[in-house]
Amino acid sequence: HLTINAANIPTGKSIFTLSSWYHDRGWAKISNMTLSNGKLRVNQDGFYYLYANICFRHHETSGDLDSEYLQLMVYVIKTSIKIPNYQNLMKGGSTKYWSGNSEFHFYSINVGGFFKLRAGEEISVQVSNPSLLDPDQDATYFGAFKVQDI
Amino acid sequence: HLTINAANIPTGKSIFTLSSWYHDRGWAKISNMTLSNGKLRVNQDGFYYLYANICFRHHETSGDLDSEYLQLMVYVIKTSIKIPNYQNLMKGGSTKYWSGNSEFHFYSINVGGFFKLRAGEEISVQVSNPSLLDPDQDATYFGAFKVQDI
Amino acid sequence: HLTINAANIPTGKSIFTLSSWYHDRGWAKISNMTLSNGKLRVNQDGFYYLYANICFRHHETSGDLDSEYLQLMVYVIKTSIKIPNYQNLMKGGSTKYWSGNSEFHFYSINVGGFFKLRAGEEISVQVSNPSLLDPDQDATYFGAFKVQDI
Amino acid sequence: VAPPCTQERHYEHLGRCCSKCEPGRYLSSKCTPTSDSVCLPCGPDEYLDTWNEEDKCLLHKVCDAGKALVAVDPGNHTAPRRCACTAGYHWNPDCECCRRNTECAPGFGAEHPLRLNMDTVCTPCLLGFFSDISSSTDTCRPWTNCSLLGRLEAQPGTNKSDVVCSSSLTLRKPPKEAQIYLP
Amino acid sequence: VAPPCTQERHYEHLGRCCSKCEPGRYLSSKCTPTSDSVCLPCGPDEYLDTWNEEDKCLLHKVCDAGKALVAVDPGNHTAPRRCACTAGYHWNPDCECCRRNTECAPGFGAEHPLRLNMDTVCTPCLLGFFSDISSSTDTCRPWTNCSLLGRLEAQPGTNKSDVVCSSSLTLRKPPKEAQIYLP
Repeated sequence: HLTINAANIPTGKSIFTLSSWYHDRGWAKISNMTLSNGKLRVNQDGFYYLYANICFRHHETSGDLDSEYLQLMVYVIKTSIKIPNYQNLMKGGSTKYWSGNSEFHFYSINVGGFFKLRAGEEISVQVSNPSLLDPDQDATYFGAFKVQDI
Repeated sequence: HLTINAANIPTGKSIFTLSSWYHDRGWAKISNMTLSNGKLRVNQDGFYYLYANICFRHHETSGDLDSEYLQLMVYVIKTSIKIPNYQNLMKGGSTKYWSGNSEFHFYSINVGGFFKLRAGEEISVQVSNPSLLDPDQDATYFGAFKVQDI
Repeated sequence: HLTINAANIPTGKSIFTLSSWYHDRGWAKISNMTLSNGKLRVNQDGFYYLYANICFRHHETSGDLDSEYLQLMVYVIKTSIKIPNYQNLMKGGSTKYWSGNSEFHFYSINVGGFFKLRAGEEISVQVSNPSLLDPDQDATYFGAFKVQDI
Repeated sequence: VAPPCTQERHYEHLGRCCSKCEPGRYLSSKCTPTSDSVCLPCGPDEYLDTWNEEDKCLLHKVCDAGKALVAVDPGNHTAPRRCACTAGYHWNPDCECCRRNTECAPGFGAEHPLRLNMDTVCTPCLLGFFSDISSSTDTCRPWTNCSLLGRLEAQPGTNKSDVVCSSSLTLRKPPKEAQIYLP
Repeated sequence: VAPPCTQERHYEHLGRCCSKCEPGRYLSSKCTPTSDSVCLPCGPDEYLDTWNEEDKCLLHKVCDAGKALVAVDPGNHTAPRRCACTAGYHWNPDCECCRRNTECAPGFGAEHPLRLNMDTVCTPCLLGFFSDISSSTDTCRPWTNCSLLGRLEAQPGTNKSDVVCSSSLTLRKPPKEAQIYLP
């Protein structure tokens, strides 16, 4: 269970692979897997349950949004040294209309699924609109736990 | 973990029990359970974690929606030969306003829960507005894994 | 797996810690954990997967909402006798605009995560706008299952 | 003669033919070589409507007023509860929610008897009847009979409007038997 | 001499140097002390585009018409399928969706050739050219050449409007070589 590194939230609105997670403070913890530059690496082959919870928020004090029409998305992806490009495992999100006259907007996405993973494969999380990410540890996190051996 | 059969997405907007899932390609896989006409049958009594992720999308190139007011829902249901009608285990979704002047709309639902299941019982997924289903394997899927024996 | 006690849904719209859950009827069940005034107490140290699904709904026959702008939220929190105040484990939800001219509105939230819990710690669920809670057992529920020992 | 192991009321277990539990009761423990099934009654708000070997009863659904539902049959231990939409609404299976009943436009009337939980059926007003409003409950109304009021018809009725009787009274007394209104 | 255990086409297993599977095939079972890897072909709608030791092929993505996508390369067992947005739309990586192409305002024209799946590139109309519409496809058009029509210029062109030729015919015959239009 890895929680977003609040001190290192990327800016901008284009899709971004989050690379800065806590693994050792608050609810964050890691065992039998390794975290290297934002990627959760599998050490043991097995069937894992993967999950991610992403919260987006905007307060009017942060100024106007570029556009009131947003698409807030999360993509959980798998990369492995053996296969060049990444593969989408899970996606979730919503198009949103965050009108200027409301002072605060909030939206959370949750995805989860059961996947066969091999040692050496890595899981990472891409989001749209990274600057809107809620930095709380109970808001933006992802994780995995092994359920069965292969 | 079963992923939607992209070649066989039903049309129409009334509630539909999805019957066409991949079980053997991409992320889809099945073991110790059987898939028969879209129903995931339990072979061993046990406590299972069930989950479903459903994505709906509409692009203006597909023409106008019948109504801009939608209710996008998923129902995970249980049927068994011994009890005639089905039972709702989990539901999720949202009423939505998808206005004509946006070119693209997207919305995803995720549900999950821990249930006691008996051999012979079957899990299936109903959705509203099936023609709006996103056919990607990372978008629309459902699955189960056994956590404990009874 | 605990489902909302339909006969005891609180009124009002301020954040409320739900205290009335079924643990023994329909899909609700409990083992190796205890339920006391709405709190799910951990009896054995371990790594648990926690999840919650909350549905909100409003029908025009219930009269107008105080405001059409809502923030529908769920907070899964941990309390323990050793630490006075509670800790937020997971949160989810969305700001919503539920316009008066639609007869029915619906929205569901799902959160889930893997947490290390100690005997004596208690999990409970807070929601905003409790009077809008959907009382069906497939709509509003939360639960936990142990995955590994510590 | 061994009791017939009819599937509807019996199940096979350990090579024996044991009795299922009757509606309203669940199978607390299966039969053993020496004893038959143990059945216990369903708890509050639960039911089982068939002979069964279920280890738990089913939970009655909630007729949620917050979704404009009312219980039309509260159900009991052996029969499921049935809900319907409150007056003026009908169950729409697409959204699994209660939708406002359709309003019949002017020139149409709601077919009676109005059926609970079903949408309005609008039928065009027949000759001699009219409806000048949009309503999900009102039927077509007969035209006013001017002669009964001892008046002349100043304007003919349509399916959307009543006849208009002349304001002046005719001197002739209206005939007795014409008192009964058209159906 | 033992074949070189090049990483690209081999892998090490049980201290042996075994051959990976060629593109289009997956590793059904690893090599053993006595036999090399067993490779099997990818199934329908699957591919592997590298020498690999994968136990499953990758699934081709769906060029989902419901997201305005069309397949520009169907792909095969050894090459991934490639999709692009249908005409008039371009792939926007922010939303991973097809966005309407930008329309060039009056005074600007769409640069040709229009590139599939890419947004319009609008360039200002050069002197002698104009565009009086918003369009994601039209280029700037040259001003009408009044003298060619044997007319006089009543109003000069701008980048947003054509020249306006006088209605009356001039008596002089237009010079021959002026026939060719400006580029």
